[in-house]
Amino acid sequence: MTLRSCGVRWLAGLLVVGWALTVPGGSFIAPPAAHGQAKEFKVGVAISLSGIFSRDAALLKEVYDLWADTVNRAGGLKIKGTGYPVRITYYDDESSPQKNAQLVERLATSDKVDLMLGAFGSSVVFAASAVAEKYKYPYISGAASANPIFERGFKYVFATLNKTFDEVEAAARVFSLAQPKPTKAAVIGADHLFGKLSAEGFKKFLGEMGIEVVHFEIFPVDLTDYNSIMLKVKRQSPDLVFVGGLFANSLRAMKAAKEVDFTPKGFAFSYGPTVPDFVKEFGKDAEGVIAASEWLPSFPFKDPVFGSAQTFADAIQQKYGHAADYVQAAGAAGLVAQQTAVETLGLVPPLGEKEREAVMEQLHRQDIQTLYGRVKFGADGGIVQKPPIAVQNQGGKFVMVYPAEVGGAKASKLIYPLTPWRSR
Amino acid sequence: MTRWIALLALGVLLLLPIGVGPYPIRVATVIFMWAALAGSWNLLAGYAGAVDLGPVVYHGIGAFVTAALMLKLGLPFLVSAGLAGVVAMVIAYAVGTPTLRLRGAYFAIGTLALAESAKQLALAWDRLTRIPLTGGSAGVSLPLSAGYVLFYYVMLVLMAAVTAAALWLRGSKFGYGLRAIAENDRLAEASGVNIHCLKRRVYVASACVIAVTGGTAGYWLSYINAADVFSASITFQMVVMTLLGGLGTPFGPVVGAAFLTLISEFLGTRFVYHYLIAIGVIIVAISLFAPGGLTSIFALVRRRTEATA
Amino acid sequence: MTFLADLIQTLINGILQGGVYAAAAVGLSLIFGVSGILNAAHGELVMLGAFATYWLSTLYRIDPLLTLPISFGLLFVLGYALQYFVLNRTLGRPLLLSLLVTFGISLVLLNVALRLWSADYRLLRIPYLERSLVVGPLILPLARVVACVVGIGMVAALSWLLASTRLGRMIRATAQDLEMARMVGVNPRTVYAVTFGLGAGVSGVAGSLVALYAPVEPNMGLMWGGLTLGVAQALTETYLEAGLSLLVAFALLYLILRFMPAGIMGKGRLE
Amino acid sequence: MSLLEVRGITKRFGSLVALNAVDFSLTEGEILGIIGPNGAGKSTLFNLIAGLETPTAGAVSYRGRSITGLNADAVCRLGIAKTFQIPQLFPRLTVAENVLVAALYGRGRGLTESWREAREWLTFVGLADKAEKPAETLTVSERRRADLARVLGTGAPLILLDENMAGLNRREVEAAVGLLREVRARGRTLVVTEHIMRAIMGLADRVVVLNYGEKIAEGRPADVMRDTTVIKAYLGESYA
Repeated sequence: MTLRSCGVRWLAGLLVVGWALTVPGGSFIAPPAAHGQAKEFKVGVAISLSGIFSRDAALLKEVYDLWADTVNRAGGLKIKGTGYPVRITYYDDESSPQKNAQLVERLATSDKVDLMLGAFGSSVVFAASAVAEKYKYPYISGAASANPIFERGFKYVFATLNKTFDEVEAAARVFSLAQPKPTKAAVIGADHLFGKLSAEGFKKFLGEMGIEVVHFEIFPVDLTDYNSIMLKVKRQSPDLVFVGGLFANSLRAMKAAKEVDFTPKGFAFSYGPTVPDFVKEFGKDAEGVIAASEWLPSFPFKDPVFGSAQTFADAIQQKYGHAADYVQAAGAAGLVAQQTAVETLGLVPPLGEKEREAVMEQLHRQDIQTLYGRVKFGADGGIVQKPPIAVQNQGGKFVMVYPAEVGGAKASKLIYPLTPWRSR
Repeated sequence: MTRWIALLALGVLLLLPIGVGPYPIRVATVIFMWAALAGSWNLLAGYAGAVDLGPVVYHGIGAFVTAALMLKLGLPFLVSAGLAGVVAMVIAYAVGTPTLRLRGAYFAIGTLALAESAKQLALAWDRLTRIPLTGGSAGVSLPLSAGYVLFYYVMLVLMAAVTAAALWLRGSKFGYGLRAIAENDRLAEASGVNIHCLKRRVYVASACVIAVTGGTAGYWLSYINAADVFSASITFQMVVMTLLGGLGTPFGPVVGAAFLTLISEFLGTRFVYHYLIAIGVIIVAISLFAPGGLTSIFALVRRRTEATA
Repeated sequence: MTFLADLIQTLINGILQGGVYAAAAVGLSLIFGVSGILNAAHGELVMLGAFATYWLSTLYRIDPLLTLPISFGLLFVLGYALQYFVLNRTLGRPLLLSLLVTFGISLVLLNVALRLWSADYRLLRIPYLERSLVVGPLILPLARVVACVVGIGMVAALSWLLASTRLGRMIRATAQDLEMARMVGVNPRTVYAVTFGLGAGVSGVAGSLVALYAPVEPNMGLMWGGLTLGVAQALTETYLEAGLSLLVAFALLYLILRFMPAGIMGKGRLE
Repeated sequence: MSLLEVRGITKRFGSLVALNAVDFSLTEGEILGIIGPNGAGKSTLFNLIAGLETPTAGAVSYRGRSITGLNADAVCRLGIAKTFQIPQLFPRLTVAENVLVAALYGRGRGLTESWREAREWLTFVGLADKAEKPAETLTVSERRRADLARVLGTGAPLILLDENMAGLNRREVEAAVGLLREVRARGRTLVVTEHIMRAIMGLADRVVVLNYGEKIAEGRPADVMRDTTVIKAYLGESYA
């Protein structure tokens, strides 16, 4: 039969081509790396340049590019007095964990990069970190904070953000300052790892504060109509509304609150308002919203790479035309931590497995100051002793409202209750 | 002849891990995985003519059942994956019996709705039943596996099994029954073919392969969550790869999986920002100029050569 | 009293949502019904319509409502061209082939949009629509009311066009009996192109309507290109927990298909 | 005992009554003609017997066993096979494979046996030379013969032929009638619907006349054609 054997020949042909493409040495897929006399650090990232995470990942990529520019302008990483520039290779994981794991494996074994940077999105980081662990690449994510990632006993996975559950603490506790004292709250969360964990965090801390949670709901990610949920919330007329979710969820929840014309006295989000688009899109309606955060440009933190928190924020503003988000600062801190470790150890590229192991140990050991504040990793790779803060949009800018003081920066006064949307 | 080339190819693939590094092996494993998934879909859509838009249901079931058996009962991976295949077969039998009575577009949309329901059910499972299985949106983390060669062989076996099944269908009684159903189901019925029974057998068999593949992929990645393992994009990829390679041909899914994986690997690492656009154009071009899929190009070339010879 | 108000409010939410869903879905089903094309790029057409409205009103200060006909026109031209130059070449081929072609097209459209406009979320500010009508205990967000009314109006206009115009008769004739239509002098290629244009135009306007009240971004097609479950979804959402609403909605859809297939789509033509 | 018993069979599509309480029976080896104008319910009757549709009321039994409500494939395997008014094929299978499927599944034979049978029946209907051609390339009259070969391939003792001669010219009709006689000689029982009176008159032992879903006459062909009710049904009131 014609079709039958033709398929086989195709297969045979493909095999030959596939072999030619993949065998090390004579290959397309794995271009032979010029070992030995490398004068630069090859840094690899598999990140979502397309697909559902592409918006959030773009923020991270901005920081990576800014870091490469900044470092290279300063002559590269300083190792024993010599400068080694960095070159970043990006791959697109199409927001798929499967694809990301594949690309991380490529970076590790075929491109043989010296260092790796983290991706965005918990499920992606889960898959990627398992491969990174296998090949002994320190994997610092500035954006993944879901608790379970750090419960796997990995040695090479680090995060500069607080773990999700704790991260929302300040955004709940800030309402202990509110007058008159709020008594009822509603908590809703998107059904993904981050949204759910942060909603549960809100609930727990509110319970500790003696504020009754009159409505708690986890809603599916694919939901297009948030009005029904917000109406249910409105019917309970809580003083406070908390939203656990990523940027898109927060945006829609805010929009729904406006549409059903419900202005709670306090409105807090686990993530979203600090993403530049949020304030840009909502304008004066975003006034007074509270977001969980860990950093502000006004914090008095410094490091040798980016300078102060403020200069970092200015650099982002200048290069990309928007305010810096705290997740970007967390990403930057990860870069600084890794760079410091390499420089401290005086490692010259290319880095082998042993050198990367040393970097991992150094990361666990070192305790440094960055533009983002102190970076010290715990045994599980999570950051320790990072006080979460609550920020509020006051006059188009986010200012800290809780706790009273971080590293010398003082909190501003909380605006409470909010002015109803209709009177703005 | 066919058999010999196929066996030779299989032999080469069996020995491949000896001479090649981990990355090409991973790419090959990815290709086998998609070939096994697309091949399973091809059995139903290409041979029995039932366009299933919800095969991912069994991928998800396989992933979670494998994970649960490994974590809760401490069973070894291969046993867990095998049992997951059995569980998927039982579920497929129960689900397939009513669903396969839908015809044409209804079957397609019905299975699509089924897959979405399954995803939502998996997300809500732990809260609804209080039996921890899927971890809700938090997903389930699996222990890190020892090596990558295991996955290579498991996926290779799955792909080989599906391809062998497709080859067997071409000349067997069962295969003729299926092709009759695909061509004209009412006539097949009137000719004595028990169409529901035959279709269900294929449905159940492909569910088994898909589930084992899903279980293997989950362990390979070491982390699964319902939104990913029940994602409609997995179904889409299966469909696209099969159509690209050649629907209803035994090697079509393999060729499609290899082509799409390699082209995206090749272009994706060179033109990071624009490769998806290029792949879109390539897919359109192939479907216009080789509507029978990539395998049909070869058939055409072959026929031309024969005509001139 | 609150119970009744809740029920009515829920139904209203469902209807408001359903109007836009209907507009988004009708484009898909028109194309499938007439040309048998399974349009995998449907969500991308919706997305392009949303962007058309966003850019026209942001860059050229055109009132968003006035951009609707322009959005229709742009998408009509795109749809006509896609069918005429690309999809017509698949005529007479197995139906599934159209799925492959349109999948390729969707990859191109989505990623071109992503590169041109980045993955940023954009929200249209329309001060005069950012209000809600309040009727007793009921709340009707104005933007959604407008979107729903226009959506339903467009579906009605499309049915009128198909039922009562010469063009509509030609389209229906082609859908029912291709050979017959050819014999009476209808050029099916043109009819298919016009049909795809209409379907794309309607989908585009649906996107524009979404843009009146929801964020615009390249990946939005994933969410809006899908199934029409407005009322069922909103209903279950209020009375069950939201997490179950999609489950119930899809299960309902499955049951409807299983037990009363003729009710939903008329004739299934996927063979 | 009669081979087939149809009792009070009724089929409604919504408000339309396609068949209303039709009775008839059939003995082994007979050729029964079913005649009637277009829309009289002939095809519906066949579909009900063959299990392609379910009757609203009434019963069908075959060799004393009730087959009402069985699926078409079960009916076929029990021994009743039908051709289609618009001849049906598996278009992209070869002509031989078309018959092969019937032999494999209708008769439940193995592959080798079935291939042999498929070729035999193709020779019988005169399509041996087309055996390897895709079925979609056949002409209308060849399609009818292929359909017949397929039905014979199922090995069913009772064969329902739904206007198997429609669209054939005079010579082809004569050949077809001869072929059907030969089929009977090989021990099959036939039920034939036809509008071509001439063909039926020369072929059927007995005819049943349907009009608007009702049986209006039954008997030997020559007798039935003299029946005024039948003439009216065919030619209209004015000719009576």
